[in-house]
Amino acid sequence: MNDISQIIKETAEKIMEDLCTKQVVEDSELGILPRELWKTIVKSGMATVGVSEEAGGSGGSFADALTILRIAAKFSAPIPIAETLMANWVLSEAGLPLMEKPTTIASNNNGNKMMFIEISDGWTISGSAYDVPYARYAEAVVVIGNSQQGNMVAIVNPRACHIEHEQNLAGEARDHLYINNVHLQGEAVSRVREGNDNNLLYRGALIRAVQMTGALERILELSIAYSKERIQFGRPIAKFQAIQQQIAILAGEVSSAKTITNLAVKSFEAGNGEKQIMAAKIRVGEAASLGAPIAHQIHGAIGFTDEHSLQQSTRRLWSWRDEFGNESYWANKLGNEVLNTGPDYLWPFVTSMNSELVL
Amino acid sequence: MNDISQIIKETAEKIMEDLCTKQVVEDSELGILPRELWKTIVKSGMATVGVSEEAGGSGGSFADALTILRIAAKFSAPIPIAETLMANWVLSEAGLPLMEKPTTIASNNNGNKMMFIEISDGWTISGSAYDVPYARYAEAVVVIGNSQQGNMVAIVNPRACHIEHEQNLAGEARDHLYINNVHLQGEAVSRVREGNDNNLLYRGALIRAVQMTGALERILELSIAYSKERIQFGRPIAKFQAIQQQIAILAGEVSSAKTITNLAVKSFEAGNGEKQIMAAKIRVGEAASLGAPIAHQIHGAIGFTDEHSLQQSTRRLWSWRDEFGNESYWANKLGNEVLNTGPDYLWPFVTSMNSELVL
Amino acid sequence: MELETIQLSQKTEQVRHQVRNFLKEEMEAGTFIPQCDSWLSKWDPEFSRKLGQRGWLGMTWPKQYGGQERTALERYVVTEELLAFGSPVAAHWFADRQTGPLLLRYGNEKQKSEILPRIARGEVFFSIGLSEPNTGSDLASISTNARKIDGGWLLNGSKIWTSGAHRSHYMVTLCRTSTKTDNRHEGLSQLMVDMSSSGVSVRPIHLMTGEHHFNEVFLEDVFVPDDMVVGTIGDGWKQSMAELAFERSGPERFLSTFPLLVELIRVLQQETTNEGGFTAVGRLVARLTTLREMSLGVAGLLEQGVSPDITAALVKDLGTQFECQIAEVARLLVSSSTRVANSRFKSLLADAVLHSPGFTLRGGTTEILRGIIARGVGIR
Amino acid sequence: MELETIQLSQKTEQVRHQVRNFLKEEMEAGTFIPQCDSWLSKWDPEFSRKLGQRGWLGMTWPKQYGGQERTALERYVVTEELLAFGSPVAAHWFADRQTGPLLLRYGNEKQKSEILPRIARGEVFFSIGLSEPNTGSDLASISTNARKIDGGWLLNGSKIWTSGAHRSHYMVTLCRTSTKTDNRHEGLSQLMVDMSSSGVSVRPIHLMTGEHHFNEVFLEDVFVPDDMVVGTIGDGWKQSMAELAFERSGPERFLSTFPLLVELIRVLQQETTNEGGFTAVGRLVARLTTLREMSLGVAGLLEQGVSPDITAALVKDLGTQFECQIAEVARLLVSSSTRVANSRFKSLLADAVLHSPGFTLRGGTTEILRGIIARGVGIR
Repeated sequence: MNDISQIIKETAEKIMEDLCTKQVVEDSELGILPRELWKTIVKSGMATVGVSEEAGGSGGSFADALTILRIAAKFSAPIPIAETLMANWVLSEAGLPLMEKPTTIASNNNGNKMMFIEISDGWTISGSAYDVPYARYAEAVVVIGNSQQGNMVAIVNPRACHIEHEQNLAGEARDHLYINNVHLQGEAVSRVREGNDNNLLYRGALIRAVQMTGALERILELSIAYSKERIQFGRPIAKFQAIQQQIAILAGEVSSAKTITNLAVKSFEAGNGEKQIMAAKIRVGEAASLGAPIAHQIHGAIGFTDEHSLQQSTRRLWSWRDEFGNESYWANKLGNEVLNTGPDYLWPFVTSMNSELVL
Repeated sequence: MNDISQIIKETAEKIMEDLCTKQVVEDSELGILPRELWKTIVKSGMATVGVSEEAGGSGGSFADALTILRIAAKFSAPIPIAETLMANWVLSEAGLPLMEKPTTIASNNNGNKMMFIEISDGWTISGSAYDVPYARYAEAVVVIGNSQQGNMVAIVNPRACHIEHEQNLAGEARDHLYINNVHLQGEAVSRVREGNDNNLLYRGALIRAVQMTGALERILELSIAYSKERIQFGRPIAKFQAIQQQIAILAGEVSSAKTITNLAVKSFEAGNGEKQIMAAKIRVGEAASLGAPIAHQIHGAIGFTDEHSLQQSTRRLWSWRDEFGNESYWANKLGNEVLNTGPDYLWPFVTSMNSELVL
Repeated sequence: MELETIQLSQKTEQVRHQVRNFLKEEMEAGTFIPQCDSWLSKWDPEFSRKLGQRGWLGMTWPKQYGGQERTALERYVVTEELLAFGSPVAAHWFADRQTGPLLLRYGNEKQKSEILPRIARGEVFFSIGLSEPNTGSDLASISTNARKIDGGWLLNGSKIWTSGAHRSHYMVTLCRTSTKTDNRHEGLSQLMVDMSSSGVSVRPIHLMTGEHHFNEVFLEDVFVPDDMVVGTIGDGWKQSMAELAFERSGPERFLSTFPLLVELIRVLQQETTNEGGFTAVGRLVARLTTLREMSLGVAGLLEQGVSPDITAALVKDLGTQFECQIAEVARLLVSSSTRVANSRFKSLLADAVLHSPGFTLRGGTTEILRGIIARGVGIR
Repeated sequence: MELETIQLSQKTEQVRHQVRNFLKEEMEAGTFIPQCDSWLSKWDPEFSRKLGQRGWLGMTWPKQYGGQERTALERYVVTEELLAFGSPVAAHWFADRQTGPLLLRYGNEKQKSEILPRIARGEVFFSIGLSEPNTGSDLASISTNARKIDGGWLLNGSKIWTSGAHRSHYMVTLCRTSTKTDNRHEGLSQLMVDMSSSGVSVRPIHLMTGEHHFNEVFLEDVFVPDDMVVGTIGDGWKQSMAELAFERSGPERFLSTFPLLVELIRVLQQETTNEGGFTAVGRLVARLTTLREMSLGVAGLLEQGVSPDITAALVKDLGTQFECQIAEVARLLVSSSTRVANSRFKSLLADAVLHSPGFTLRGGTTEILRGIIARGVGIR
């Protein structure tokens, strides 16, 4: 990890520790977006990491941006930092201005339909998108959709959209967004550079894998701490072999998640991460599905009440594992690829997983 | 359990304890069929339980016959008692003479092909059958196959067949049997009464579920005993919580196997057991797949050597779970039936499982 | 640990039919929508009273105390129908399942004649005051205590995880009535606290779903008259343990997420062929059938007066895992990338997932249950 | 517990290519057929010598001792290729993996200069004498002992589960060289026993498959000269533990059943669409990729001189379960009712199933490993 990366990491940790308390996360479920946390994040330049300074960003690598997301997720940060970062990558690739306001993305993934139609004095956009993260709080929506000229991207004002409030299991806003003939000037619309729907799906999957890894780190820390504090039958429950064995299993899952996510991040950075992202979303999803129940079992009843922060992390894990494709979805895709590759090339397929990296 | 059932059970246990030692099972893998065990079983009438005395059998119910099989399986008895019993049920239903010699069955299940052709002075039979239990030791083969007149059954002399030796993971003979134009008199061939290929598949599945239940009882007993004897770190391993938790899981699997098998037996006896047999083969197969590794983990290395009898039971579990349809095969069938029944009839489907029984 | 296969009598199946028809009618009338975990979550006094009117509460109790003198298996069938339909049974749940049998066995005549009929009519609801903030699985470590005074007891302390305490009329409270000795199970007693007594206050504990079912109950100098002592002073541990064994093997230990399974099948039916789906559903149904048979077997033994602790623990251990498994299978079968038209499925799945951590904790954690099983097979 | 992602150098990938080509040629020439668990089961001195000739044994050792001074990652790559192809590597396995590094670290000059080059040529094979009939996981309880006599030690006792003892030349033997004290880890030493010495006898232990790999070795007044003591008298425990940590995280902890996975894919390819099969295979490959990354990460740390005990234990715990999982997935995907034309699949599956109980026992049981992990995260 180079110096800049180290600074970004430490800064993010400091900001989250200071400003992303249990209370802040709780309040977010009541509809309060933590403006101070957002402002601090933006002021530190973190909303545009991964976009070069020449392009108006803060510099740093995609990996640095993902480190920020992992840390934010570890603290269950209830802000659209992932969406804003992703939006800025798309915008910078399309040559559009970057965003520092809370931003979200609506694309053609996941059965959505977004249509751009060129008219005499610009474009109109129409369509609907489901489960759009933080749409109700966003001050800009980056819309990606089809047109006769190929995939297009534009920034749309959310006030021009109809938004229905929905949420995931963690109470994070996942709104339905409807756009009806929004008119934009020609220069506000740009062609999506090489990127396509699929690309966004992979990026989304990678981001959720990274976030889950952060949340998994958190539940392991909480479980270890709780097992040392909680006294039962006259001693800390950490002294019971059954608890030790469970925590060991949890540690294995967390370690697995970290490892495969790191591989996917490095591969993505090298422009080559499709199969690694599939593997990461599958394996991290499995870690979430196996790990969250263990953490709850260790914590007892307190863990699933609003009095303990464990549930802020586990509910995110349960939500994120299903967003941008669950384990089955990606396993089916990866399995298909493996079967097409064939038995005699299975091993080369596996060893190729870490053969093109940026380190 | 009535008096006769109780006597049959106790007799079977006594015979197995006396004559079915670890050595006898070991020797069977070297090609030695325990003749004395067989003779004693026959002399006690156990080869024809489930066939009425009027029809030349020993009386007793199908359930009694299955009790014998469960006990025999608990002792890993290396004799074709299951096959002979099943053969006798088929023969008695077809009005053919019963067998007291070691007998096996070759039918059209499992991709086999058996064909009966009527000729002027009787019938000719041709075909092949794979994985025929104990074929090399059998003194009679009950062959069931198609003809233009429907499904037919006949007793064929194994010396008229070509037999290739094969075996399952437990070293039990599962031979390939080829019949080439064997000629039989008209009266030696009979129509299969109501019974059909499917019926045999269900019977076979039930028998294997019953046998697995016996083997599961055995591995639980062995594991409990071993955990109390084996000293590690100065105390019996049964005192370690990790071992206790594992044995509790094993006990749960064994108890589940017993319960669902009992249901299937009772339902079968009532002439109504198809879905119960499906459930039993699935659930007992799961118990075998989960239970056998636990028993081995508790026993340590000694358990998978020929010096300990554990492996005689676990290898049978691993074999039997795959014979007459593994968990996937039956789960697919049962799931199909459930989906055809539809969501609103799922609960009635479940409660109907024990609604027609003979107790 | 071998259970007899239970055959339900014609009469019992008739009861099932009546309940099933009643539930279908209520559902069609919009009285309730099937819910996961309804025995914890869906509190509907009106519904409980309807059940009482039909004689489906306190079914096995003597008629003189408002019961119907039906068999334990008849009660079993009523219970499983109510749960399979995900009906709102939380209000009367603990009173019918636990407190009634407790009072029948240990209660004094006044308690039996005054309270049991009201439970059976679905008018009086109970909470169970066992856990305390520092006890967890180590129940014998409780410190809530009662001091003898003239005409009764003065109760101080607090209870936690008391389901429905904010809406129930009484709480059976385990407390210490003499100072701790080396034998921690001695000196405990059960007192029945009228929740309207002065000195009782209830603090809500919100679940991560935002729901309010659990509470912390504070007891400050609460007066409990002598005739509200349950059973014998000093026998509280024994009495409570008997009560707990009763609650381990019922159908609520494997049916909490059954309504989701029903909806899963509805969704799968609409999909094109899904071989993986068939197999997964087949496995679940095989498992469910097995659990139900085990649970029925235990009910049969209870009917004969046998208390099969180990098998009951097995049912709960396997059953609560099964409840979680339904949720996991459901979410993996219904691809997250396909829009699920069925919003009932989505909401049942959410409930199942968010309630699942409770399944393997309430009524004895997995670890504790496995310890009981290990002791039962002679290795502990 | 965060591992760096390892990027293998071009040079390392070249080594992989050489090994892969060699293995393909050998396979085509019929030298071997891929086998599950070949590092325990397939003993082929001729094959080991071929590897030695190509410089693929003792790769990381100094040239003066017959090594190639290659990196740990280069050795890693060779090892994983050998295992992925299921090649017959049992003969040299323990000598190359364990004994060599042990001697390099603790051996005297004579041992290093005489024995290491012969290991590297694939000429000398070793067994490991650790377990005894009554030790199991409790290694420190061993009772094999050596008494000091003129010019050496007189060894008495027995060792069990010694793989290949009937065919190997030496056995590194952990024994007690002074009487037991309260600290059971004191007074242990490692002696190198020439298997042709008088007083050494070997009793075969047959596996349930009928195979003979394991043995019990009896030692009756076996003379071991002073110069065959490994390291320091009394340091045997420390030396052995270092050796064990080395063996936990290699690719042999997750590739033992890889040849079955290859064959499973061949079978599935021939079937009509099998959605369940795709998903199951995808999951296995994701898991395999993760395990390999973890294992590589540990290898990277070892290269830097760090000994990551916890992560190594994690790799072995997860890896050996994965080896079992391949077998379970394979048998469930390939329906038992359809005749499998592919007899290779059948035989690989049989091997995988019957060898699987050993995977989670050898080199530290699951329970022991999880204890190590728990200690590593600070709760034990």
